[in-house]
Parts: sequence; C-alpha cells; structure tokens
Amino acid sequence: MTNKKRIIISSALIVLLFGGLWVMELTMNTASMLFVVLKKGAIYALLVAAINLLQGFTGLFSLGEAGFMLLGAYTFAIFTIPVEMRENIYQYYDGGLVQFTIPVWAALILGGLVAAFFAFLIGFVVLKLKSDYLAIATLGFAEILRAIFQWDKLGVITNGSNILRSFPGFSSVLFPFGVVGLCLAAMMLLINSSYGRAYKAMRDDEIAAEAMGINLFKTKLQAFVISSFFAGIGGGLLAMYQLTVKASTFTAALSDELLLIAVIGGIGSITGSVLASFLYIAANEWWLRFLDQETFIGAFKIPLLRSGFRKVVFSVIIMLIVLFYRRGLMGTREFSITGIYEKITAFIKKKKAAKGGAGK
Amino acid sequence: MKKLLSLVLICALALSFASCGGGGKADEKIVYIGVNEPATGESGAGGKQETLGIEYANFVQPTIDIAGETYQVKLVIVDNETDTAKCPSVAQSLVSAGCSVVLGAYGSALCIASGPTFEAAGIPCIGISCTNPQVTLGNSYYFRICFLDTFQGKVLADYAYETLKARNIYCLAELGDDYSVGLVNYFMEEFKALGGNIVANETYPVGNSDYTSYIANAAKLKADCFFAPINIEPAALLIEQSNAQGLAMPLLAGDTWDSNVIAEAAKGTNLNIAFSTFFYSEVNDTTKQFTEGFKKWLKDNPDKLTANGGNDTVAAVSPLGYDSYFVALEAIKAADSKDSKAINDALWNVTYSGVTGSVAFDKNGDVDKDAIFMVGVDTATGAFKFITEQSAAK
Amino acid sequence: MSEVILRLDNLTMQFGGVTAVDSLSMELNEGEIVALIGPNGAGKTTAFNCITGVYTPTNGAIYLEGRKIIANHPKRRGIKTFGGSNKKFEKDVIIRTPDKITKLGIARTFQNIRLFKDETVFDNVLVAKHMRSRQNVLTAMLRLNFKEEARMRKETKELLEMQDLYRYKDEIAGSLPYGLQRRLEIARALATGPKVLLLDEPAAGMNPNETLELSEFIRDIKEHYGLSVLLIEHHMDFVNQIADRIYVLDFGKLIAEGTPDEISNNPAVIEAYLGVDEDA
Amino acid sequence: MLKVNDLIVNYGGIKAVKSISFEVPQGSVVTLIGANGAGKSTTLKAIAGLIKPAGGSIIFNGNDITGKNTTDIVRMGVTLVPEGRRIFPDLTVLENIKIGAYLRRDDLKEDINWVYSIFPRLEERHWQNAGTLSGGEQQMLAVARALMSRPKLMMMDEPSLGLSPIFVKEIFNVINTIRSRGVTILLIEQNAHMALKTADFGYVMDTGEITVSGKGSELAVNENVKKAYLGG
Amino acid sequence: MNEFLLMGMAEISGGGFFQAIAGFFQTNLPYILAGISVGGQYALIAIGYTMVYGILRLVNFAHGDVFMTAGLICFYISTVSPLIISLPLTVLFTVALGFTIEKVAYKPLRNAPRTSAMISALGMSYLIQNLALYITGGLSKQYPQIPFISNSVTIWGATTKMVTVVTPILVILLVVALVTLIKYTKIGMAMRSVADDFETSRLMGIKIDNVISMTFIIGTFLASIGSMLYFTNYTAIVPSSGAMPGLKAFVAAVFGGIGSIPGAVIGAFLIGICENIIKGLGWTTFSDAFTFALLIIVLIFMPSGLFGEKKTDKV
Repeated sequence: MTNKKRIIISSALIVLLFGGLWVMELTMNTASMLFVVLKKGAIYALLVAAINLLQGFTGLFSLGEAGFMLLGAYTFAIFTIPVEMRENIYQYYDGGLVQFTIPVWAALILGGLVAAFFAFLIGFVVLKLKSDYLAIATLGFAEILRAIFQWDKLGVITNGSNILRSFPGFSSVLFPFGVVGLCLAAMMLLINSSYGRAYKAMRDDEIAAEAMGINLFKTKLQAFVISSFFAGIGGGLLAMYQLTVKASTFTAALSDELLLIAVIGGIGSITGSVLASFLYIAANEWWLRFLDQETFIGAFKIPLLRSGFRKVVFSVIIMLIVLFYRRGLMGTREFSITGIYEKITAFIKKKKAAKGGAGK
Repeated sequence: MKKLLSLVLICALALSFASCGGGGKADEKIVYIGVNEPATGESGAGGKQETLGIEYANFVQPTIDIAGETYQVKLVIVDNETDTAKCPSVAQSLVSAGCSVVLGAYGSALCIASGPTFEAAGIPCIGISCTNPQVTLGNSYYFRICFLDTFQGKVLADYAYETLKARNIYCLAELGDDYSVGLVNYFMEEFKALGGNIVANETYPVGNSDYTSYIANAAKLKADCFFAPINIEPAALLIEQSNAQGLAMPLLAGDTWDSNVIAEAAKGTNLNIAFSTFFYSEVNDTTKQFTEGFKKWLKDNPDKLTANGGNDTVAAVSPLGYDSYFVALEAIKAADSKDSKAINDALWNVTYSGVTGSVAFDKNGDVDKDAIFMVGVDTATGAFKFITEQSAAK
Repeated sequence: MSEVILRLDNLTMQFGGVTAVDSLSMELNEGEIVALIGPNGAGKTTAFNCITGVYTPTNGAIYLEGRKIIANHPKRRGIKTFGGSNKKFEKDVIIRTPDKITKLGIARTFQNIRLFKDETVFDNVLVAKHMRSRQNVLTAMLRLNFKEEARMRKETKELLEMQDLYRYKDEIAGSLPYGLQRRLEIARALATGPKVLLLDEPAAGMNPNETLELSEFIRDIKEHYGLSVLLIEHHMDFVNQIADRIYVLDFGKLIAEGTPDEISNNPAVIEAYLGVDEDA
Repeated sequence: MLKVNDLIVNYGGIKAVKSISFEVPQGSVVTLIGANGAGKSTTLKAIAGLIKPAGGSIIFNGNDITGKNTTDIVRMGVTLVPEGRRIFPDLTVLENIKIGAYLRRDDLKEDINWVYSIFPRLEERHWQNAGTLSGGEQQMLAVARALMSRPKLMMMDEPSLGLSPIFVKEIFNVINTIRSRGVTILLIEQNAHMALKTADFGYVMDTGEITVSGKGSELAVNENVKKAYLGG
Repeated sequence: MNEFLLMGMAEISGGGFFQAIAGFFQTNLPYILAGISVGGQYALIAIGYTMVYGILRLVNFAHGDVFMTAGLICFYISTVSPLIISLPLTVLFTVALGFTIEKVAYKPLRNAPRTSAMISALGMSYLIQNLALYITGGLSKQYPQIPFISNSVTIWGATTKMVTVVTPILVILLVVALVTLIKYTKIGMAMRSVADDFETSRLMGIKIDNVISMTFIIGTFLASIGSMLYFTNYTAIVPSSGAMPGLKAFVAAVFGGIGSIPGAVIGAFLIGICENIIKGLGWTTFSDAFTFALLIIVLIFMPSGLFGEKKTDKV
C-alpha cells in the first residue's frame, strides 16, 4: 500500500471515529456508563501508554507514574480554579496565593511541563539505577511528592491535604479523545522515529546500544521526561474527569494498576495499551459491576457474588496473563487498520484467484 | 488463540456500544433510589451502618404512591471504597442506573467528590452524615439532614471548655480528610475564642496504624484534652494505643465515633471518652421505637448483623440513614413524580419529622438542627452512656 | 604502512587485586589488520573494553590519530578516595563513555553477538545512524526533518546491499543463522562510520568454509571503507590468513609481536598456547 | 564407563555440539581438546545434566542418564569441576569442601582428611573465605570439592585456565594422584601438550565435531593437532 | 512545630552533659520505645525480603501482604479456637501460603526476565489484597489479644505494651537462631551457595527449588511471628495493612545491604526509630517520605548498603 493511500485511509478513519462519537453523543443517553468508559478509558489509555513508553520501549521499570500524574493534576487545578471560588476552596489558607487563571489548554500543557521538569530532576538522580532498584526509587519519589503536596506549609498553593475542586471539566467525550489522540499520535511518531529506535535498542541491549553511539543516560532521561510529560497531561485530564483533586488518591497502588493494565495490553505495544485501557475500564466500571452485587435468580442466591468479588476476579485474570500469557493481548505488535485492510484485500484477492482457478 | 481472544473482547466492546442506546425503564413501576456509600476502606464500617439504616427504612416502607399508582422503591447500592478518585465513576453508575434521588455519602470528602457528577446529571442528593459545610456550598443539588461542623465545632468547644474544664487541647486530624480537618479547624476557632489554648494541631497520613507518637506528643505538651474527630478505624487504634500508653486526659471526638467499633475498642480500658452525635436511643418514644425495630430487623438478618459489626448496637448514622430515606420519599410524594428535576425542586420545601429530629432545608440545602447529644462510653461494659444534650442556644 | 591510527600506551586494568591487562602498549597503523591473540583470560577482551570506554583503565592512555582520547592515572584513585583535587593528575585524566568513543570513530563487535534481537535487520543497522542524525526529539517526532530520515534510510539500504544483507532486511535479527548474525553485527558497526573497527572473535563458532568467507569479507570492507581493523581471535588459521601483524597476550602482558610467520615459530607463544613442555 | 552416542546440543540458538560420540573407559584419563567455542564445555554440561541435549544418548555405567536432572547424576557418581573454578566465594574453604558432599549423609571426617592430604594448603586455610584464595588455590579447592562426592567419574573443565605455569604443573600432578586413587577423569583442556601427556586417550573437537582421536601420546606428536592450534 | 525540638534542646543546654542526654532520652523515650518496637517488627519482615532477594534477585512485593494475611488468619482461627492452638496454626498456614506463592507465581518465571517476575510479584500482592478485601468484606478486623504481650508496662516513666519489650528480645533470639541455621547447618550452607551461584550449586547436587522453597518458608515464618507482634500493637487489620510495613521493611533490607540478615535487622531498627522521632518532631506528614528519601540516598551513594557486599557486574 502506498504512503498516500495509508494517510487517506487513516485520516478517513479518524474523521469517522470522531464523527461517530459526535453522533453518539447527540443521539444516545449521555448518562450511560458507556460514556464513562469512553472518557475514563481514553484518559487511562494515555496514562498506560506513557508507562508503556518507559517499560515497553525503553526498558525502564518505573513505578512513579502516580507522582507525575499528581503534578499534572495539581498544576491544572491550581491554575484553573475560578478566582471567585478560591476564597471558598482555600478556606484555611486565605484564598491561596495564585489569584489568576489560565485557559484550560494552557493549564494542561503546563501540567505536562511541570511533570516533565520534575522528571528531569528526579531522573537525574535515579536513572543510573538498574531495573528493580529503579522501580523502588521512582516509587519512593512519587511517595515523597505526595507528602510534599500534602504539607500544610505549602497550603497556600496546594491547599494542603484538602480537596481541590470547582475547576473546569469536560462534558463531551470528544475533548478527551482529541487530547489523548494527539498525545498518542505524538507518542507513536516518536516511537517510529530515530529516537524511538534508539529507545528500543537500549531496551534490547544497553551495552550494544552504547556501542552504537547512544548515550544511555541522556537517552533514558529523555524518555523519562517525555513519558512524564504525557503522564502529567493525563493527570490533568483525570482531574478534569473527576472534577476534584486530592493528593492522597495518587498512591503507589495507582501506578501498579496502570502498570498491570500495560501488561494486559502487552508491554511494548501502544495500541495494546489503548485496547487494554478501554477493556479494563469497561470491565471494571461497567460490565463486571454485577460481580459486586448480591444477585438472586428466583430464590437462589448466586454464590460468591458480593462486594469485592469483581476485584478478585480481576486480579486472578491479571495473574493468569502474567504467568501464562506473558505477552498480553498484543505482545509487541501494533494494531493497525491499514494492516487489517491489507490483509483483507489480500484475502479477497486470494479468494478471487482461487475462484478464477476453479472456474477454469 | 490470542487473536481469537482479542477479537472476542473487541466484539464485546462493540456490542455494548450498540446495546446501551436506550436504557429507558420509564414504564416500570419502580422508583430507584441510589445509595452512594463506602462499604470498604477507612469509612467502610460507618458507611455500612448508614446503609443499614436506609435498608431498614426500605424494609419498613418499600412502596410509594405517585400520581395514584403504587411504585416499588428499589435501592441501588454502590461501594465508593472511601476513595474520592473512585467517586465520579461510582456516581455515574448511579446516574446510569436511572436513580431518581441519591442518598449518601458517609464522609464529607466523598460527597464533595461525587457532588459535581450528580449536579451535572440533575439528580438531587441527600447527604446523611457529611458535616462539612463545603458539601452543600455552591451545589444546588446537594442537601443534608445532619448538623454542620461549624455548629458541632462550637458545641464541642463549649463542652471541652465548660464541662471538661480543659484549657490546653491537642488536636489530631487525618491528612486530607475534609471532615476531620474541617472539624478540627472549626473547633480550634471556637475554642480559642473561648480563651483556650491549642497546644498542637497534627495530622496523620491515611492508612497510618501507629498513633503512639501522637499520644506521646500530647502528653509531652501537657495537654488536658485530646481532640481527635477521626474515622472509626483509626479511632479504634488510637483508643487501643492510648490505653496501652496510659493516656490520662479525656479523648474528645465528633459524630463518627458513635459506632460499636469504638465501644468495643474502649471496653475494658481506663479512658474517658466523649463525643458528639446525632442520635441517642433513649430520648423519646420515637427513638426507642426505632431502636427496637431496627434491632429486631438486624437479628432477623444475620448478614445485616455482620455488616453492623456483629452486634446490635445502634450507630447514630443508622437512624440518620433511615431518616434520609423518608425525606427522599417525602420529596417524591411532594413532587408526585419520579423525575429528578421535580424531586429536586420539591426538596427545598420538604419538612419531615424523623427519629433524629425535624428536617427542613435552608437556602444552602442544610437543616437547622439545634441539638447535639454528647455521649460517652462506659468502659466497663462497652456501652454508650448519655452525657448531655447541648444546643446552640446555650 | 602509513601512520599510526590507534595507539595504546602502557594500558593497565586492575580488578580488585587482579591485573587483567598489564602495561600493554601497541599500535595499529592506518589500513592495517592486526590480531590480538592469547589464551583464555589473557586480557584481550578487557583491553577492548578499555579502548571502547566500557572500563576506565587503571593507568595508561589511548590515542586515536595522535589525539589522546582516554587516559587515567593510578594516583587519581587516591584523589577520588580521599577527596580534594590535584591539578597535575586531573589534567591528564580523560574518561569517556562508550558512546563518545563510537562517535570518535571506533566501532566494535562483541564476543557473544549482541544484536538487537527483536528488531528487524534493517532497524538494527538504522539505529546506528541515530548517532550522527541531525534531528532533535521534536523534529524527529513531528517528522519536520524528513530529508534527514530519508538520508539515513538510504545509507542503511546502501550499506546492507553492499553486505549482501538487504534481502533479509525485514527479518528479525535474532532469527538469522549464526553466520549472518556475525555479518550483521559487523555491518551495524560499519554504519556508525568508524575509522577503526574492533572485532571480538568474529570467527568463533564458524566452520572452515565460513571462516574463509569471513576473512574475504573483512578484507573487502577494510578496503572499501578505508578502515583499520583490530581483532581478537583464537582460530590460528583465520588469524594467519588475515592479519598483517599479531600481538600475543598472556596474563595481561604482551609476550610477542610480529608477522604471522614470526609468531608461529616463537617459542614463548608455543609455550603459552600449547603449555610448557618440560621435555622439550 | 561413560558412553556418549551421537550427542547433539543446542545452546543459545546455536548448534554447539553436532552429533559427537566418544567413550571414557573405567580408570582412564580421557581428554577433549579444541579451540574456544568448539563445544567442549557444552558437552560436559550436557553430561552433567545442566543442559538438556537435543539428541543422542549418554550412558553411564550402563544407565541412560540423558536429560536426567543434575542431582540424580551427581548421586550416581558423576561430578564436574566447572570452568573458571566457580567456588563459592562467601563460604569458607572448609564449607566449600563440605558442600561437595552435600548429597552424602555419612561421616565426612575421613574424606576431609583425604582431600587435605592431597591439598595440604587447603587445610592451612580452612577457615578463610574461599573468595580470598589465589586463583591456583581456588582451582585446588574446586577439585577438592568435587572429590568430596566420592565421584566415579570426574569431569574437569579447563582446570589450568588462567593459572601460572607452576600451578599448571601442580594441577596435572593432582590429576595423576586422583587417577591413581581409582577415579576416572574426563578432562577438557586448551593446554593441549600437558593434557595429552597426561591422558590415556584424546579427542580433538572443532566447531562441535570430533575431528581427530587417538592415544594421548600419539596425538601429542600429531601434526594435525599442532595445526589446529598454531595453523599452517 | 519546632517546639518539640526546642524542648529537647533546652534540656540539653541546661545541666551536665550526661544529665542532658538522660533528659533528652527521658522526654523522647516514648518515641524511642515505639521505634524499637516497630523496628523489630519491620526487621522480621525485612529478613524475608533480604533472603529472597539474596537468592532470586526478586523484590517479593507480596511479602508485606503475606504479613497482613498472617494477621487475618490469626483473627479467623482465633474465633473458633483458643490462642494456644490458633497461634501455631497461624504460623503453619502463613508458611503454607508463602510456599504456595513461590510455587505458583515465581517458579514458572525462573528463566523469564527479572521484570516479569517483579510484575508477577506486583500482581500477587494485588491478588492477596483483593482476596483479603473480599473475605473481610472491607471491614477492619480486631486482632485477638494475646495475653502477656498485650499487657501494659511502665518503663522509666513511659507506659507502653509488653510487646515493646518483648519484640527486640525476640527479634534478637530469632536472628541468632537464623544466623546459626545459615552459618552452621547443611541447608544454611546450601542457601548461601545457591545465593552465590545457581549452576554450580546444582553441580553439588543441591536441589535449587527446595532451597528456594526453604527461603520462602523461613521468610514467611518470621513474617508471621512479626505479624503477631505488630498487630498486638496496632490491632486493626485491613487489606492494605501490609503494604506500608512491607515497603518499609524492604527499604530496611536495602539500607542494611541486601542479602545481609544482620544488616536488614539493624536497618529496620534504625528506620523504626528515626520514623518515630520524626513524628515526635512534628514532621508527621513526612514520616513515610523520610523512609523513601533514605532509600534513595542509600541507593545512590551506598548501593550496597551498610553491610552488603559489592558485586562487580560482568560485561
């Protein structure tokens, strides 16, 4: 398939996707859980892809994603809470220090930048560590960040440990899809660029990569900063979705959860991450909720079903994937519509040829 | 195999896209009432007890007449895991289930986190034991049937100053918990205004289990009262460790402590515990009647008894939950519709006299309850004992 | 032979108490193929690792085209341990990471092939072009400098065609037969645009035929790219075929140097290789 | 005693051993010599059960031990002194010796004295951490450790590797001593002269195949062998 | 909130040196006691981490959760049987759990990349926590009172539980026993050799899997003892009870030098005491953060910890 054709098909699909979403929003009941899945799934897709950029493409085992999300979310919230609401929200801190707002898009990007800046500082310190030590150190940094944001001495900026709210959110599912789409596209482009190849080389064999003239430290730092940038934007989007931000929710468990989703999707596949995110959110928030409800069929109470069962089922699924299905849904392959198109056309051609042959 | 699995999953996703167009249950003779409560996490115990009150109310009054027809009232109970990050999705699942009105939640932070979702969907919420003023402030869909922390803080400060004769108070709150941070804050304001002294105001992180250093701090700073309006689970640990360390000063707390978990923990200790609460069962006939009925219902349902912590002690949040259910029914009756919007409009004018006092909402959606019970624990038997009824008027 | 391109001056490498390379001095002239031989554990690979910056030598210096590229002084350790600084020693100390060395024009292969096993043949070579690519993250991500990318791809294609590897370009490197993997590793090293090529046991595990092919191949690329080659090898047949000069290491020390003929008849070498023969 | 038939071993995707056959008779010293990467170590590892062979069979004392696990093979009386000594540096010398007899439950005193009699130097240092020994002493220790399992067949992988000439001589003396106590030895060496002088029988391996074989003394003067090492 | 510090300082500046020390000690005794107590409990968990890491190079994230499960097991058993039976049974079941986890979650991944095993450990931790959540129904469980160690005792003016006194003694006894086991028994020797070198250990006839199982058994045994002490102090068990102590114990193991048992114990005591003193100084927000800051400093400046051995990696 030619490049031109590929671009045409891809852009047509993107238009179709957004058009479809738009129509869905106009015609369907927006209170449906479907829209929760679409919104939250899109945001998780970005977050999981960001973690996969490190884990899957650069070979850096980081458990500090939650810390960067926290930075993004807080930056977004702090700079977008309407000035008139501040007196109320920063009630213990005389309305806080920041007394202006910036546009939503700027706050999102700023959130990404702040996360990237901190990633630069942290990466400078910890990126020389190897695999599991790196994981623990990044986890530690995320916990330290969380403690700093809860510190009441910084309350005039962060509102201490108290909740931040009343900042703008989004109502249409098109917004997160747009932002996440852009970010994912950027990530895909990066991975397929010269830098992406350098990342993968480093993941496969550090010593050989170094012999190819790739500066390990610089390149790792770069990947770490970029991943954190996207995590920051993801954090900002998550804040917009949740409409409240609180430091205590950005725990190590959140990083673990994201990492496990990346494993489900396949370490080293961005589309796998996206697919797994939507599936995870859909199952977790919607399809499998029934597992948590005590259910009766007639007088018969279905055994096991009660609060918490959903999570047990989930963790068992995750363990099964980790143990027996180590490559996840997608392995390291990427799912591409053009690829499928090619396969289908090839298949049709084959059929035709076969038919033609039989006809003769 | 792998491809097949992926394909199946994708199909499932696509199918559910298609299937969720409608969701119209308009013809059914059912009114759905959402219960947004924590069943797990730090506030799990309290959330469950609150839910029990609602379930009992639903057991007492399972139907309602709207426009001359009898409707079944069904509860949609969800667990928000005491996690503000989970609240929006959980709230949305209630919206998606078609709830006309939502009850809950137990903690103020959870209400604040869920509020915007319900506001956006136009579904009224009746807060049950969320005492922080921020819950209803600026949200025209959030109501509440309990007193506020500003009031509770004042009452507690008065009690500490006048009754306990405390002058130096040590305060402990949970980091990031709007309820305990807020209540400590209001308490400190009032207590300072009375001329008392706050020796320290500390916070502990969520999930903390070691309180010995806070207890030691209070002792070192020579406080004469330990004020800790914290959640039930940490409170149980605090009581246990205070006892082990031989804490000499009284422990003072807010409404969350009205739970059998606290009573259990305090049983057999040498502590002097007092807290403020919404309800005391021996006040009048209504309360006595409720207590009897509720206890019987608990005993008839072993599951419920387990959820209540294994015994039949009535926590204040249970009658409060019970009342919230009836307030919701009143509003539906007044609106004569199961439409959320109409119910919301009707709620502003609802008046109802329940087991925890009378309910009438002001312009913020708050009630003007003017009485608080101060209750202590009889450490020998592990039972609650009534101390006094404080009112704002004082 | 013309000018010295790579020179080791008193190179010493100690690990703990063990001296793996002991005051090694050697030279590689431009356009020459030189072999470094010696028994197992003689310190050949360690010397390679010092040249390429994987290890920081304990003492000595390495010159590329007369320019000092790596240097260390044993006294520096004292400074590092006890603090302070001593200009006299610090001035002479030059430490470079492997990527810097590669940039300076020394490329290498590894004893146990280190290809990027999960990537395609094409990408394996293309990644070596990254080092000299003139794009930054942003332009690379947004494809602003597509000419540069196209150039890199073109050069890679040319290189692969030259090595007769282009027909495997979409294969996964790890799935290639062993001989091809060796060739690919050399091609990848060439893609970094080196002046000096270091080959660590390129003929290991090859049969005589393959070995013959390999020596042809190395000579070809040397001519074509104007390289100087330093190689480690055990296969004496191979070394004798290909090397202009041979250095022999034993216990980290240089015990002999000379042409293949000289070396074959050197008693010290026979002793190191075949063992001391008391009766002889 | 040991019979290897058409052994094929794949190692890291490479055919390291391509169908080799050889025999080690009871009480003899047999050596496998050959260049690096010829597949000698792989052969020994396959016999010891550390690597599963891809084909062929290994018969020890009439029992098929192909693909059995190492513990069982060791219990049958086969032991391997691995390449590069591989002593346990954090254990003391005595512990290293004792662990050689890990599978035995009887009294070790006699055996310990026996190995001390062969390696008196080890007795002097029995309390030291093995990591502090010199290379030669470590090699002694590795041999002593292997002897403690009372092996019937002892395989040695390049025992002279990286040792000074004096120690090399000592090692070969030890090999002779051990053999005189009735232990059969399969030896891998690059130090061909010494190995062939000691061995009753020798095989020359090249890129996974056995190219030449013969009596040790014959091979030592064989021009082909010389060629394989020093070329033309 | 520096008044705490100032008080201590004021006492130091007044009076003689020894008096000042004694004074400081006296005012801060409750923190130090709490620190010693919790430090000893961390130590018992840390040994499990350090031993597993020493042999498998795996951070067994599930270890903290096994510790929590030990608490739950004891709670459930003690509702049906007296403590004299339920305590040994707790140890037994916990050990069985540790053994099973290794067989199920780690053994199949022995030849997989290290990150796979680590992800498996994370997944296992997630699974155990969720199972605990499901079984307990999300409510915290009150740990049974163990007689004697639950009693209050007054030391030098500070009142505390008997367990505070018992913990360090018990920890020292157990560590001495463990070190003896590792130093002077055959299985201990095998463990050390497996930690040094897998392949050569196999050549000695050692069954690697058995040794690894043994490591998990010892680790979980100590964790179950630790849980008895810990939950006697902090009586409420929730599914996440094990997470923080687990992480802190791991930090202690790194601090002491991974693979070193005395190192892990000393590290654990240090962390326990420091953490409580920090709380005493009023920096409670940072008491957990401190642990991680310490971890990062150690990892960067002292990667082999206090007692760990330097390992040079080979190219």
